Amino acid sequence: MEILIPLAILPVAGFIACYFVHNRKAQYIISLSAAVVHLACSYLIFAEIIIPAESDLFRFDALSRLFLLILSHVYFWILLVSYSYLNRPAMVKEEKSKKFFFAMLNIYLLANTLALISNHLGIFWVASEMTTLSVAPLIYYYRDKESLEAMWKYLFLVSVGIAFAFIGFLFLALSAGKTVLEGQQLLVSLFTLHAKQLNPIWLKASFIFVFVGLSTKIGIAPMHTGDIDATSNSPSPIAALMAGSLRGTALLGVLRVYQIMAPTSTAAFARSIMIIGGLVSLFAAFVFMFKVNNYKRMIAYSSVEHLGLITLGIGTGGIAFFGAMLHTVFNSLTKVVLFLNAGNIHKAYRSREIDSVWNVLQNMPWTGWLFMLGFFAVIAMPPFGIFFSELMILQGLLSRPLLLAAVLFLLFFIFVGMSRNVFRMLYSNSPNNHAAAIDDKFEITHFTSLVLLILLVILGITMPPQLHSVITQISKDFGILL
Amino acid sequence: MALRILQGLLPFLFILGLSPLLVGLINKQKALLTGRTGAPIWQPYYELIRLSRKETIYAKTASFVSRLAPVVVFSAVLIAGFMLPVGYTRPLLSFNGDIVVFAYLLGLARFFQIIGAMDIGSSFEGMGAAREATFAVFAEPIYFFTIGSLAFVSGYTSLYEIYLSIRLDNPSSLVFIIVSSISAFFLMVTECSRMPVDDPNTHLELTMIHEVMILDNSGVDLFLYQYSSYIKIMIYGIYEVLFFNPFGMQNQWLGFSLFIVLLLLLSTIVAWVETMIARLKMKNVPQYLLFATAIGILDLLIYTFVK
Amino acid sequence: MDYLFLIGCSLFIIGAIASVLIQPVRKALSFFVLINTLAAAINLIFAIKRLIELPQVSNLFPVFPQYASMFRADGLALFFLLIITTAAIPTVISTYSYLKHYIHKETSVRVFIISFSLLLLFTQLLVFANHGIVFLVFWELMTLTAYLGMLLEKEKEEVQKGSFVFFTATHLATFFLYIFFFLLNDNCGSWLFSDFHISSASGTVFYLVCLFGFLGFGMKAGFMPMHFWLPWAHPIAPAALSAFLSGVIIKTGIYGIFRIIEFCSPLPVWMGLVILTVSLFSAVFGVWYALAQHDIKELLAYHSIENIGIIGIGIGLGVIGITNSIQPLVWLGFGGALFHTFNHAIFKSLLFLGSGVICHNYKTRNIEKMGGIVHHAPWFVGFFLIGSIAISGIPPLNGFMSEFLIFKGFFNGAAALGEYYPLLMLLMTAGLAFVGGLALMCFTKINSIMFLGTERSRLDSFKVSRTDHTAMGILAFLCIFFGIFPQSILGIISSAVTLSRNELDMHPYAMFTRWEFLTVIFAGVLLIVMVMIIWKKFSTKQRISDAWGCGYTPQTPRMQYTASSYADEINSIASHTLQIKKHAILPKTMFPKKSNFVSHSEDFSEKRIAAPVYNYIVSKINSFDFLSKTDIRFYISLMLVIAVIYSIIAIIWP
Amino acid sequence: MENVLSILFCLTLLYLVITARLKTYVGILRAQGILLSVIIIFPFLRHLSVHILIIPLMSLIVKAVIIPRFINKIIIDLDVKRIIEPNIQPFNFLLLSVASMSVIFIMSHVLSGYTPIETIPFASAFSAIVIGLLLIIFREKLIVHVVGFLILENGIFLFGTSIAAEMPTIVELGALLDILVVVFLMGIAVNKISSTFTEQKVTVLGGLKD
Repeated sequence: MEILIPLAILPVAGFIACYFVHNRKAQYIISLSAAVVHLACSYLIFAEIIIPAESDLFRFDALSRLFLLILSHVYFWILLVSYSYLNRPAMVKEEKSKKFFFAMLNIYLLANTLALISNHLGIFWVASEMTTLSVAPLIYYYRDKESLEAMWKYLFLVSVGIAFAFIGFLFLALSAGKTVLEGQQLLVSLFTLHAKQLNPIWLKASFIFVFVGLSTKIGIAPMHTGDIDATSNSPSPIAALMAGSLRGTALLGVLRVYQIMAPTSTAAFARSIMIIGGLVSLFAAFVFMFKVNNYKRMIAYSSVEHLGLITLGIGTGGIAFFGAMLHTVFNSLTKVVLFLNAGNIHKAYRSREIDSVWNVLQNMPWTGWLFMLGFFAVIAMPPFGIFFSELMILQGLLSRPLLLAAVLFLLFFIFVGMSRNVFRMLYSNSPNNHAAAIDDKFEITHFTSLVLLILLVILGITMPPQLHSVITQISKDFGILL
Repeated sequence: MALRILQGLLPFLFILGLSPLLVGLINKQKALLTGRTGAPIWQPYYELIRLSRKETIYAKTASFVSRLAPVVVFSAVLIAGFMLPVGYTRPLLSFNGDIVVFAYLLGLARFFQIIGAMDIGSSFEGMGAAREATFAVFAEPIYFFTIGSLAFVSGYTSLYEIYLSIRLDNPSSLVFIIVSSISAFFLMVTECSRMPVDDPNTHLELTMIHEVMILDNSGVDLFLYQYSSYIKIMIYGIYEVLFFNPFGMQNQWLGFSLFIVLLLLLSTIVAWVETMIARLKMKNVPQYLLFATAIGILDLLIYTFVK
Repeated sequence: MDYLFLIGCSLFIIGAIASVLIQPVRKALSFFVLINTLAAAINLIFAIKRLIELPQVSNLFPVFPQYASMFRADGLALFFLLIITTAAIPTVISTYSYLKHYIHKETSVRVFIISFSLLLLFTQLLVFANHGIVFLVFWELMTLTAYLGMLLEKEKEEVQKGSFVFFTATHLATFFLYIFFFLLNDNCGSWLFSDFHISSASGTVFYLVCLFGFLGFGMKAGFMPMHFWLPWAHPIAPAALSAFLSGVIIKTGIYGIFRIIEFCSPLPVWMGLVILTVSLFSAVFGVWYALAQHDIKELLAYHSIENIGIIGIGIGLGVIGITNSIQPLVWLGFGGALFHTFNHAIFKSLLFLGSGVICHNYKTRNIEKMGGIVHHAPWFVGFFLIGSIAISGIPPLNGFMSEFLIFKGFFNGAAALGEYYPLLMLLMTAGLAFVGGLALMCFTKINSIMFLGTERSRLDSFKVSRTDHTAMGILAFLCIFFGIFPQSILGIISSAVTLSRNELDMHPYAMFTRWEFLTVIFAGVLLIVMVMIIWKKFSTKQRISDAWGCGYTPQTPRMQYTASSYADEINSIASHTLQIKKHAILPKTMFPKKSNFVSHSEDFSEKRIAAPVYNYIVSKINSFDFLSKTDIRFYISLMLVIAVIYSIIAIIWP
Repeated sequence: MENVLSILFCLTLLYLVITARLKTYVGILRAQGILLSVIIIFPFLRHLSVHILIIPLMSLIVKAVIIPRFINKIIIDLDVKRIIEPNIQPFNFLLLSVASMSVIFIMSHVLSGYTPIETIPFASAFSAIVIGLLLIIFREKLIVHVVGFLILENGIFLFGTSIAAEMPTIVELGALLDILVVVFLMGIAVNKISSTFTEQKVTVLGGLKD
């Protein structure tokens, strides 16, 4: 339990401190230190240097460890850049929301951590509801019409979704009727142990509800809309945070239930549902890539695409599952790069419309090139990691030729649509031929993106043994032998 | 070996020496057929000598290309002449696949003649060059349909051996030979720019092909051009004639004399055709050539299925 | 000595890094040129050395034994390394003067330098890849770096569009290759090329593998009708890049096709016939389209399609040879194809570099506006002329030699196979001759219109830098050299074919004809030319005067024959199939007014296949507008609906 | 006894469907809160202890006191029109809800054959969920959406008790807290919206689209 001190108690302390301290720099330092400690711990746990004691409320199996690392990693980088982000000249309205920025981030960290390490689905539920609550005010950062609408939609939709998920969990409890688990707590470890005895009907029902409910948070079409609005209207660090870690947290919930179902006869059903979900989200991304005229929304759709691929991979199983796990890692890192640079572009051009952004490559070289590289990374160009993970997923799909064909078709046209938009931003000539006077110094966001891109390359080319072993462990937990 | 080389050189000398005579013959016979006395058969020699003496005039717009072109044309045609077996003496240059080299050497000549013509930038010569190039596109396949088809059925790829392989005992091959010689005749007419494709002695620029291309050449250049055109006629004449000479391989001398006779006969035919047939419209020439090609294909079909 | 290649590769990387660090950019440029030339030279030596001493496949990077299995240096790879490096050296040299024009755009130049040196590196590593994933990685990296290189003039609309088309088309090709490699891996249970073997015994999979392989690589190589991206990509790329693009990169497609033949052996005969047909189709229509172009680079791009077609014909012959196990035919086919690949790399780079120089002096690519360059830069024109002769397959230059091999292949195949093959082969021969004729016409056209005659549009000075002369000179020399001494490379080609087919030594087949005769002939031609030139110089007196105007006052530039009118003679024959559009204002009245004639062609596979499909899909997308509702109640009801649907699935689930 | 309460619960739902006044909504919320907290006391009646009473008390306070008051406050502050104009015929809405309720009852009866569930609480919980959603789908006022969401939550709460899924106290409290905060946030949002936009209807929230 003492492991919770750095992971959970520290953020709480951070929250309280940030709540009372009003100096922004102090807030920043406090939260940053919390984040650093958190990162360190989660890495130590990940590398199994610390092996925390399992309790029945919290567990640190491979899955949690992986997602925990992703979370604290993304969180750390976001926190790093957010100070300079807050110091940017802004409207008066924003100043109000800046007060609670770091406090809310601390809550966010706490909530996500709890959700990730929870072994009790009830706790998971409470925590993930908490993540929504913590992120909602941050979405409302700009305090304008759009962000208000986005916040409302996100809050409402996700709350309803999470309520659905809760119904799903209750069904899970229901499925334990007439078995040794009768009247037991909703402990994942326990349920996985006796999964064979669970009642298949309720299992299916619970999976449906959990999947549909959490889809609002993961961004699986057609429940992706609230997510899109939120990510596209929140400030870019928050958007990056959501795309990078929040979606992962929600995905974990689905994975937990799937983990319980994996050994049972209903696994096939769950898998096909996930494949359908993934395909639908790919399709949605494909459709909207051509409609979208707002680059932040475009990036959001690209993460809909990638989460779709991930669920598809999980559903397919085999090597694809492995690929999907890898994909979650790479995708979250890439999204951070993209959103941060998109934020810079937004700052410079004061618009989110693709048409009103032009010749970024010329006007702001650093941001432009980093954005371009991030884009290459996200469309699975080597040597960036996503290429390899996507290759694995596609390879796994080989057993379902038609599905593979469909996926490749969608992927190709998503690629076309996205690259068309991105290139138009990057080097279309200015509508009214005057060069923009934009200063684009090398700042911390660029540093972050650079580091993350290098990290992506390194992870992609030299698969670190810890990562490999952890993912293999996960696949073993899900009964997939590679 | 020395004898071999000597033997190889003879036909070369034959081509070099007698090609103007062949042209002279043709013109003479043409004149007779049209009821004129006509120039003496040695006329081409006189003209060549005259040209070689004259001074060479270059246009202001001419570049090194038009200085280079006639030379290249001449030498290419000359070397091509090395490969033909004149009356079944083994040519000096005879090896596997020389039929391709033969065709492409003439291609080299054509290339330089065209750019030489375009060098001046005169619209007339452009006209001629365009036509030359266009017709060449259709002429090339004909070559492969005639001699090439022989090569395919005989399995040899050297002109000498191909001609040696001709037997007239088999009736189907007789048909084969005759038909392909017809399209070969078309080819000759085109390549040497005679009637009905081109009129060697018209003097309206708009209607000429070969003559208009050398409009701006004079003196030595013109000499080279004329000479190489004579050689070309000779070459194609031989190329045509050798189809009908079964006796070559039995008896050297009989073969040779028959070869001469056939050559004379060919000159008569050319003359006769030129008097009888009017020039084609320029835009009909491709059809005419395609017709020749079609004959070639038909011919090969016949042979393949009769065999 | 085995470290040679490693050194070369590391030099490329050093060049890339240094070009970022070195200030000012001008220095960086010179450094880049030097070091990359050096590196390419080293790798060239490596390739030749390996090819001559017929190595067994051995470790390429002695320092990293763990990657030993990832790379493989077999004959084919080595030969392609030879091609790449041969083309690389002059192109790199020429970039020096080319980039001088852009030196004010520092970032763009640096980016170009980096991406170009990386492109060189990745292309070389690609051909050595022995592992499916590694191959794909380098394949994509090659595309990526080439794409980045194209962005040198990214402010131009056409560059943006063209590079985009290139990017997407190659990505599509890559998707086909994904499936290709997945299937192979699935079947052979390994990613290593050396383990890839699949025979028609394994049924449908075999044909699928072939299909996707040919789709992927064929698209890269630019076989018709998958060529539509080529005329987009080549014109807009910087000269050096488009030289490399069309000289080498599309050849990686050919490399891939050789690999397919290696993996899927034996290919059925009909496949060989299909390859032959498609290739002939590409050759004929490629050159015919080229004839209709007036944009010099686009024209050259279409010529690449033609030459790819010729190479394909060779490959087809080889395949037929394999299936009927006729070694001479295999040798002639593959040897011819490889030789032509090599030659094309040489003369196409030469021509593209030349076009680059021209485009810089005239600020246009439209040949109708040029003319009379020969009076400014005779040497330059001479080099370009040599390239043109070579590409038209006319002796005594290398282009003819490779076509000669293929011709021999026809005759040989016909003789060896009998039955109806003579007929087929004859048709092929005639077709190839036809292509030759068209090529001749096309290149006489561009040479005459661009260089000869008088200037159509005013041109004060035509600057050709020393480096350009060097680069083009090297290439021109190679054209002549391999034309007159083909023996010098035939041995290497034999060993390439041998190594790649792991069969007995094929040297004897190199001797199927007396090459010395060819040498004699061409030497003879040159000799006579020399002699006569000298004779002309000294014997006769010369005079300069006006051109023969036949009745009217001397020439004006506008009187000259234009490219459109030159090509019209033949294009009018095929104007329907090629979609050639003519716009003519012809003089009608007795006193003619302003009259002109222009013609241009539309590419069928772009206008009839690619664009319609794309537009159809994009238009279909608009029928999903109902998805983009904004009302939250719609979302929630959607959620309910989805839940219900899933439950229904659950209920009917077996 | 539980069944009786559950039936009462269903009646509140039906009343919810037919009514058209916001005040009534708040009243119904309060009533449901009381009902639920009574329901969850029942299992504990046998062995009563302070420790066990925490949850029912908390839920009573939250569901029956704080939340209704809060919503009332919002309604008064923003003086929302008291009458809600439905965009579906009240009769059809009633029909729809009754139909879905009956379907749910039948379904749960069928299901109870396989698995140990008390039909009536189960069914009524589910109909609460469904009617909550229907309320959200067929009403325009945002405040009504909030109410609908609360009804949904109540349904889940009842559901949880009906299948006797024990949650640790901490989780239960957490859940209550979450709901409270959600409603709080939603209230603030509605406030903001009414100050930013012309009226508090979902129809005004149409700014974000592609």
